Amino acid sequence: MNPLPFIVAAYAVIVGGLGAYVVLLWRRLARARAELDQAAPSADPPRDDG
Amino acid sequence: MTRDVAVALALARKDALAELRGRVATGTTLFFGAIVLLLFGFALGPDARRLQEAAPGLLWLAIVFAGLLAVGRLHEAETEDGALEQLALYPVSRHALYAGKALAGFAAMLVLGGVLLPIVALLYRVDVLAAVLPLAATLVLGAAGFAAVVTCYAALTVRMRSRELLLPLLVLPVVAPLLLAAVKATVASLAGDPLGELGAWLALLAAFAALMLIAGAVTYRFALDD
Amino acid sequence: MPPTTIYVAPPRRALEAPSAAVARDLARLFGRSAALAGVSLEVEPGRCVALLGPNGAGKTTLLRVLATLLRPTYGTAFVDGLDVTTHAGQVRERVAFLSHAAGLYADLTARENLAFAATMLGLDPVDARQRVPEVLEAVGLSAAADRRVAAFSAGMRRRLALGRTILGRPSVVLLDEPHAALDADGMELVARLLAAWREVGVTTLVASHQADRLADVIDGSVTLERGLVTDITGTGVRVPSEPLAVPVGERVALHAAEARS
Amino acid sequence: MTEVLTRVLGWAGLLAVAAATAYALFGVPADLNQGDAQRIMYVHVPAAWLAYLSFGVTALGGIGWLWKRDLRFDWLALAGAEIGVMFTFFTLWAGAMWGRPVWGVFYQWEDPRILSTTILLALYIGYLLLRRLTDDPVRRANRAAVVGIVAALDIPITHFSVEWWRGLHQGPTIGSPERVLDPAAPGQFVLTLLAMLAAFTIAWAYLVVRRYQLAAVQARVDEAARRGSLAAARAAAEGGVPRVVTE
Repeated sequence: MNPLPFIVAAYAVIVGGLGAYVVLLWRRLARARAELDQAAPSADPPRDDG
Repeated sequence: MTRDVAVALALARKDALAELRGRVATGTTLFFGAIVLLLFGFALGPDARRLQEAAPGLLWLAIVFAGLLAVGRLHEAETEDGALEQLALYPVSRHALYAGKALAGFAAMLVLGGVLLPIVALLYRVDVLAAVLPLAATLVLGAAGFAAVVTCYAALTVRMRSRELLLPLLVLPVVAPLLLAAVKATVASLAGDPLGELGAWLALLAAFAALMLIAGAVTYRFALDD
Repeated sequence: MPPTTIYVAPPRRALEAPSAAVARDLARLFGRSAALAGVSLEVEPGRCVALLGPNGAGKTTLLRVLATLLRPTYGTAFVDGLDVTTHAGQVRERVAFLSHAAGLYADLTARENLAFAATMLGLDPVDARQRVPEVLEAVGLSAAADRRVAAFSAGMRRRLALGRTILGRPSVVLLDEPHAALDADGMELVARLLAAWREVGVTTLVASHQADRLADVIDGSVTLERGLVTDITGTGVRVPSEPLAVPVGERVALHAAEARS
Repeated sequence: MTEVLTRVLGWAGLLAVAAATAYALFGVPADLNQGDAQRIMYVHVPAAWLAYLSFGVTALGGIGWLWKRDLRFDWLALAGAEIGVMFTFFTLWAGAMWGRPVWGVFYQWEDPRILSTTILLALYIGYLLLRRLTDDPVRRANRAAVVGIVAALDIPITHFSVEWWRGLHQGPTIGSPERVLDPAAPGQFVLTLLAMLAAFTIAWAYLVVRRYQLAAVQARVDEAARRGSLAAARAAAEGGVPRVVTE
């Protein structure tokens, strides 16, 4: 049996999967950091305008 | 130490008493196990030889499925009237609580195995009488390991809404080696141990039980107290 | 006619710290909602203090934190000077907690339930055999001692659960709505228990939304609203004397000043 | 500083994986027995190694949390489990891709490793599921640590049981994955495998760092939200007059 398709499938999924996971991590990290920037001010004391 | 033993025994005795009086869990899980065995028979077809060959595997699958319900139930019963909370409040070591609960679970597993084994013998025409001793050893070691894992995980999931689903999901992969070893030991027992491998499987079951009992005793307090 | 006095064993250990219970900026969140939003109070040993306030004020949460059942999200809580999160085991040796749920086993009889609790509380088996009937008598359940709890009414369960709190020898008793489901006799029982505990120097903290029921027996009271202390009256309870990491607000300080004067 | 180091690690991982992969695919000659299919081993073995390494991190993170009560250990445990599940899947995938041309089947029940790896995958998917079911950080860390430790203890037992299950008295399967690490194998094969192992391990380290950072930022977001709702609850309880919450 010609192993070529299987070699391609193995490498494509693993290398591609790693790449996809890295991109996913970056995006989740960016979103979480944006959320933090947004949330941090609200944790500060609310202004008392009297 | 003696106090820990007294606490563990009191807890196990309380569970046994409640079970004997209530008969909810025992009766239901035994019936469930029997039904599972019957349905396996249907699924595999009427071929007597095939059923005989599959009997050890089916027996242990039934024990594992029914055992999950039976041992999980011991923790669930504690939540019915907030008893788990009182249990957590007693000034007793968490090791003792774990030992008590695991002991009760072990007893429940023994009853389960003791009833399902004759059912398998009858339904699948397996001669269990010739191999009573090795089968009993397999059952005892398997029950101990199983109770050790499920007791710990039941404390972990008992307060969660999706516990009925989560408990099997977490436990089944963990007990995979136990299932494997118990089935192999049962096969070897029934065949009169022609390859002389029974001892190795029993040793594996014992190692599993010992390791999981230690792990359970150490981590139970983190599973119990949030 | 029930007896007018009730025997309660003195605490196994006398309190060593100057306060029986202390909460400092105690906050507990469930998800995003704050059941306690920063409670600070200090209960003197041997006092009977009421915890008042409407439903959802945080009374139960406060008691559960003190009983080591709930971890505080922020702040600290101490019983007899012991931190409830780091010294939970030692706190449990000193505390008895009556929860909303009775925590009883329905398939066991009243006597078996108490006998089990006695073992778990560390009573000597010989003592337990003597003490269990005494307690059943005290809470008025002698006649029902050998009936299964499954057949009990809510009031009877409550009595049995109350009995469990005098079975051990706690130094601090936390009661969450002890009057719930009780009849007139039962209420009388609670009152006599509270008096007996004070007699032997046990500190009691009673959560209730019926202040009038407790008026005769309590030394002081704390009112919680929406997770904050809004009022402190009488003696035996005050805002902690040491400076706080998070000030609770002048309003509480003001009430505390009133309470002291 | 940390960010610079992390980026360096990321670039190093990328370059190393690219170079080693190119060599494994086009540089090294084909195996005499197994032909080109052998090239799959160069990703299969590193994936398996990193899966085990990840779950080791998860177990150590769990122990660290229970011991030191420092949530950073829990973040590390989470990073290990998530990345470990991915590499376990890669291991199975590469194994299946190798098995089809060499053994003729995708899933070889007689091979102990495939079975124990499948069980491993199930163990840690359960771990990740459990983590999703609570958002209280301490409770989640406690529960996860228990499961992470029990799962790690289960790995060697599973390994032995499955190994024996295949046949207590049977020799190793012909054409098993050890072939590339066989001392008799040509040095070039061994070197290629070692290069792939090193390259993937660098990439793995980068992933762990980033996943840990994500957990750290998310924990801070949660903490900010908790502080926010606490401040809001106080403001509401104080009759609408906002109170200053100081640290």
